Amino acid sequence: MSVKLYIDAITDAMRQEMERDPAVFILGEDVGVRGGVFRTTQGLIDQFGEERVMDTPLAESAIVGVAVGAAAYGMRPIAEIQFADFILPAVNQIISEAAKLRYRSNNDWQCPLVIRAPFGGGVHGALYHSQSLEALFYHIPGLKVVIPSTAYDAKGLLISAIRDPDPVIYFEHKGMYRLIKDEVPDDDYVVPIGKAAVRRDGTDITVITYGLMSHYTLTAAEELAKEGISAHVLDLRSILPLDKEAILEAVRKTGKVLIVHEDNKTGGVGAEVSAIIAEEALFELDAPIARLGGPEIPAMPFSPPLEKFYMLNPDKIAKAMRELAAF
Amino acid sequence: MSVKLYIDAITDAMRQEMERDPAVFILGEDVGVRGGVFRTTQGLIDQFGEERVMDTPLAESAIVGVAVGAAAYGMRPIAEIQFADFILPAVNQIISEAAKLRYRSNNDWQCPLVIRAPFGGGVHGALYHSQSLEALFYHIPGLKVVIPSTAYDAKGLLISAIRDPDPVIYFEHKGMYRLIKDEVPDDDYVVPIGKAAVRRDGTDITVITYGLMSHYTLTAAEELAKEGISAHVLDLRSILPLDKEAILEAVRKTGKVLIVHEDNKTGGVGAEVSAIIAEEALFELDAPIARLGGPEIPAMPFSPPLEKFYMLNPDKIAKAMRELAAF
Amino acid sequence: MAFEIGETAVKRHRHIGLTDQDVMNIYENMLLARVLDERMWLLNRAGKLPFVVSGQGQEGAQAAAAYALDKQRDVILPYYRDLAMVLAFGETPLDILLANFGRANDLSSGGRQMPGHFSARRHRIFSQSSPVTTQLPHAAGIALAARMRGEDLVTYVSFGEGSSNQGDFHEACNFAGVHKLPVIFFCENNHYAISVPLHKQIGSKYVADRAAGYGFPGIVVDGNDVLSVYAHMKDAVERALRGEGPTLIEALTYRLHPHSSDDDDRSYRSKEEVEAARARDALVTFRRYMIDEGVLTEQEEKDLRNRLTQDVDRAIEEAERSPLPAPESALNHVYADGK
Amino acid sequence: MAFEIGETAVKRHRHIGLTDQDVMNIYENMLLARVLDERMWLLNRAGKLPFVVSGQGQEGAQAAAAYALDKQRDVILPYYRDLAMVLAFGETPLDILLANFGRANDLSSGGRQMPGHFSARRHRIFSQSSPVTTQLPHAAGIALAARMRGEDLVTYVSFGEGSSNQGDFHEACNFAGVHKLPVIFFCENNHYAISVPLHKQIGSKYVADRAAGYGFPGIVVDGNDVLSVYAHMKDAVERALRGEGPTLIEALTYRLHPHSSDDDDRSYRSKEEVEAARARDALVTFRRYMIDEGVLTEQEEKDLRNRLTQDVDRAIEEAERSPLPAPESALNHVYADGK
Ligand SMILES: Cc1ncc(C[n+]2csc(CCOP(=O)(O)OP(=O)(O)O)c2C)c(N)n1
Ligand SMILES: Cc1ncc(C[n+]2csc(CCOP(=O)(O)OP(=O)(O)O)c2C)c(N)n1
Ligand SMILES: [Mg+2]
Ligand SMILES: [Mg+2]
Repeated sequence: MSVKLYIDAITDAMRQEMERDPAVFILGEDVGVRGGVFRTTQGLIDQFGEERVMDTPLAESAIVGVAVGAAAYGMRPIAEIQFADFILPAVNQIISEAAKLRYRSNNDWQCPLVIRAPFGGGVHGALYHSQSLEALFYHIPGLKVVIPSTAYDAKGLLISAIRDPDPVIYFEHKGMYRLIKDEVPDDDYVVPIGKAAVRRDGTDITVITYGLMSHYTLTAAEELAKEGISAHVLDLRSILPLDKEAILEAVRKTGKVLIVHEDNKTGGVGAEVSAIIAEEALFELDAPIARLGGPEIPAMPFSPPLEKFYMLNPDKIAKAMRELAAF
Repeated sequence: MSVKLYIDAITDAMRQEMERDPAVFILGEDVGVRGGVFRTTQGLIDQFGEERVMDTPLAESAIVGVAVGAAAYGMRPIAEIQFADFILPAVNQIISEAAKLRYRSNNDWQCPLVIRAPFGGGVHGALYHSQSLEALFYHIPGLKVVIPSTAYDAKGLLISAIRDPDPVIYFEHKGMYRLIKDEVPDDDYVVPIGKAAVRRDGTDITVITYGLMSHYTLTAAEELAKEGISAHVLDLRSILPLDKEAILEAVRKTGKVLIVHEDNKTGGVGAEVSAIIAEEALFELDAPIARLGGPEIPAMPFSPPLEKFYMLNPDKIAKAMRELAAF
Repeated sequence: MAFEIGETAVKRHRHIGLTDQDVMNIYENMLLARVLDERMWLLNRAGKLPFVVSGQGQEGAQAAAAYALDKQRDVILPYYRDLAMVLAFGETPLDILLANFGRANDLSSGGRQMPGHFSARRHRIFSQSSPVTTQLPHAAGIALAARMRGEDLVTYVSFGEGSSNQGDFHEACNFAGVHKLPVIFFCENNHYAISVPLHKQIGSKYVADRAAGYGFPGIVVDGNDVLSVYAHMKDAVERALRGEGPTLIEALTYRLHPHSSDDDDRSYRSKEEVEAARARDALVTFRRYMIDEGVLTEQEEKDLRNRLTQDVDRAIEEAERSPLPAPESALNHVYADGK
Repeated sequence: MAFEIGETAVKRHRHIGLTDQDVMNIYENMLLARVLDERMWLLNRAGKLPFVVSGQGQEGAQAAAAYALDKQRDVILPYYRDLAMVLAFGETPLDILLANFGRANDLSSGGRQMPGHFSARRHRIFSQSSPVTTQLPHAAGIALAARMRGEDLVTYVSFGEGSSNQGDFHEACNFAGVHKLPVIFFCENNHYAISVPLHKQIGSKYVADRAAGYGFPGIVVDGNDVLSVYAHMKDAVERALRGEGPTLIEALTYRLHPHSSDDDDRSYRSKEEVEAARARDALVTFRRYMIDEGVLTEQEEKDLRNRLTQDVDRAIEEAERSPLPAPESALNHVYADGK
């Protein structure tokens, strides 16, 4: 056990899995000598060579498409998309190919592929280096989608993803790389895909969230505790599949639910979480199901006042929590 | 006024708009002498020539990307995607470019573009010629998404889409082309984007739906009427923006809501509709918000028993309606 | 190529290392594909099959290409017209028909995919989707995986000339070119993408002109010239196995039927054009070559055709008798755990 | 090209139809871009600008290309390094700085986009996004629209060599090739895509080798040879206006700075390599040419540099004083009706 940065937990998971299994390899833009533009693959090329830490041409559809072929033929590729925003040219390979390969071949072929993509805002990345893209994929059967919010989960979920026999999209929040650190086992361990985590026990209101917003919500919850409001906080961790039982249990705890994500609200993950609750736990509710997300604008602008306007923060979340508690 | 097929209403809208405005043109695969693989552009090349009814190379990203450039430079392109399933290679051009052009240029450039895409199943099209793709786009601010279910709406919404100053995705259900016919004015008229339509007045339960499922729901509603259950049916018509007022009004009518779509349930349009209701009309509800959609499998299989298993039909919808009414 | 049909004194196929038996094998492969394909159209017109997509006119190129590959060593990523190719790799007419009839024991997909979406892991045939050209990066990926695993093989990936205009063509060719992967990109240029004629599809004269942009050879070959296709394929295979990287082979062919059973080709091409192509069809010209060269007699050819027809007819009966999948089986195999 | 720097007896620029004033204009454009770019790095290092992406080393190619275009007639779709290009098309240092400082009256985006995402409808500069290569189909689309509207123009679209590996490059080039659209595809090959060197990026030797696959000329030119770039651009423009279609010009350049202010280039290239490139830099070599040819004196050059520096410094002050956008303005212009 040692305290590690979120980013180092990610690198650790890749290194250990590559040591364990020669089938695991990384491909992407600048993952080699550059160690990734965020330094997530730092040092790996020295240890594993340029074949297993492969710099590719600037072509996301090929990165994913080549990985699909390699995965089907016995390898365990980790395809890095430099910024989640640039996953869009690869959407056809992800949705038509990776997600459907096992199904369409009636279990004859498989696609054990991990796609890692740094997402999220608040880093002056503007419209195309800040987006949350999970809502495009959580609708697609055949995929799994995870979003770790702690260093512990970052490592454990990445190891799970690499060992998973099916394609997993692993969204890592770039704002958390060097902001978040916590206790991480040195050895290997897994955090199961599809299990949410209770981050805080509480009795008055329930907040369901994930990613960087988990931390902001916990900060807000501490603030509210001082005001006598006790918040229960659930971190989804997996977006597809959603942990339905954990969601319903968290609802039952307090009867008042707020769903928080950085992504814009319409059609976001919060829509499905809300719909699950309205379908299966309606009579547990003491208040309308509230959602808090980014505004309905195409993406997060560059200029600081605009970016700040877009991004949620503990204050905005606390405000929504107070309103819910007062309902 | 005359009774027209859904498909002919689509062709009419294009022809009349092309006659009215020389900036309107069509580009896509096989839209020329072939008149489209479904015959939606039949005859148009004879009337307008091969420049305005342009057969393109087999390259969806170029079809949309070229249309974005042309739209920005004063034209009004209608880009045809041969099957909605094949819109995926163009997702980057749609989401990064078309949807964001006006916003990112602070209103300096614009993108009056229509993307027409035949979608939907029940036509033995199997995994890749049957999908419903609207959930990938209804989350994206900057786009509009419409899905007409009558010949009247098909024409009126397409005219609205063509005249709209922003990008509109127009999903037309290929199973409805020659199945649905109704009264269509010969002259031009518009059906406004963003307005739902009440298809049936009722007092016991509300069904919110769109596309081919509107018809199946109406059939089911007639069946239920015989059993003494009165169903209120709302056809969304626009998926983005959703007609929130119409949704809430329909909920208030009966207090019991079922949302029905052909697409799979998780993260589908029904999730957002449900979440809107749970957020804004929770205390109007007398029953959990029910959703009925396709199963959580990657797409609709070919073999008739499998396809039938996937597709909703009036019986399956009637069953869900009965359950809700009995709640 | 140095050879043209009819020019030889010595049997031309011997020059390129093929025995009489070899060319017989190639011809049988072509003929089986043709007979099966014809039968499927009849079944479609009789209302028994909802959909047929045809390889007729392209069998010569396919069978020749297949003969240059090693069925135990190589992996193929065929496209929907590659009936002769997948038959060569071990699929039987019954396998094809079970897929066409959407039966439970369809090898490729358990009745899930449309006809023509070949797949069979046991035969080293990779699974195909419908959006065109996505298989090209997969071919590079399989070649890369094989190299990393220390296996010597060639991946063969085919596609129409229309499909060569998708971005994935470019990205896959370049990836394979950079890494000198053992991939053979085999373009079956039948001059139409559904209704769109070649000159509205590609800016250059040949698809093969694109290979130079990825640093590997691009070859144009008459797809009806079976021996020429074979010879070029053989070179490409050897080149790939020597570690010298990919080759793009463009076989000039013609599609004798409409795009699919849903298409009507009269709006975009003339009867005369199709008739002219029928005369160049490898089923006609290669047959003539074999008879002229004394490899095959008219009678032997007739007997062969009868035998293959009977085989196919038996397979049709069996496929029709075969059970449909259980409805709930639609839920299986979304993920490895069955869920 | 028939000319090489230094080889001429008669002034080389006169041979290609440029007056002394013309080359002065080009040089001033290059120099202004350089001065402004240098200032922005200083502001970044001083903590005043969060992000800079640099065109240093590529100004010669850009200014030469710009000089062959007509600012009232043509439309440009530049990429993020094209500072000299957009200055030539009418953007001022203040415009650039307002964008870099994210100010409300930033011409390109009202402070919404990252620096380097040029756009200005009044200057015929199309708006750019960050995912690379998406602008190439737009260039074809604008050229098509102009043709349909009866306007004669050329669209100029630039991109790095790394970006030429995206599918959109292929699809756009082919579309433009099929329709013989007046598009100039201008590849600024600076030999790196961030850290990835050329040989890991492209399978061929040159990006220009790809043009043949789309049926139009592909030309490789020394991007530091300003006059040569100009001459090839001029040919391409004339060809486009004659209706003969696109040209792909690949200018061989070098990026003198790290990829952006977030990058550190020491992990992937040597100091020596960068120093060698500095010696070939057009700012050095073209300056020497002009002085050698007597078009410019050392003193005039110094005065020019001072004047441009003062202009830029004044623009910096003004930009810094300029207001930030109002927070709620983030909600504007999602759709035409403001909503
Ligand atoms: C991405 C995509 N767009 C459109 C289609 C519809 N479609 C199926 S086959 C075809 C034409 C293919 O032409 P070509 O590649 O030349 O192959 P051919 O059918 O002529 O053998 C088209 C447009 C598709 N399958 N995938
Ligand atoms: C689709 C996409 N993928 C990745 C990136 C991240 N990225 C920005 S610039 C760049 C390298 C571009 O190299 P090149 O095209 O050669 O242009 P240069 O920066 O060298 O001028 C990369 C990988 C991006 N912007 N878009
Ligand atoms: Mg073809
Ligand atoms: Mg570069």
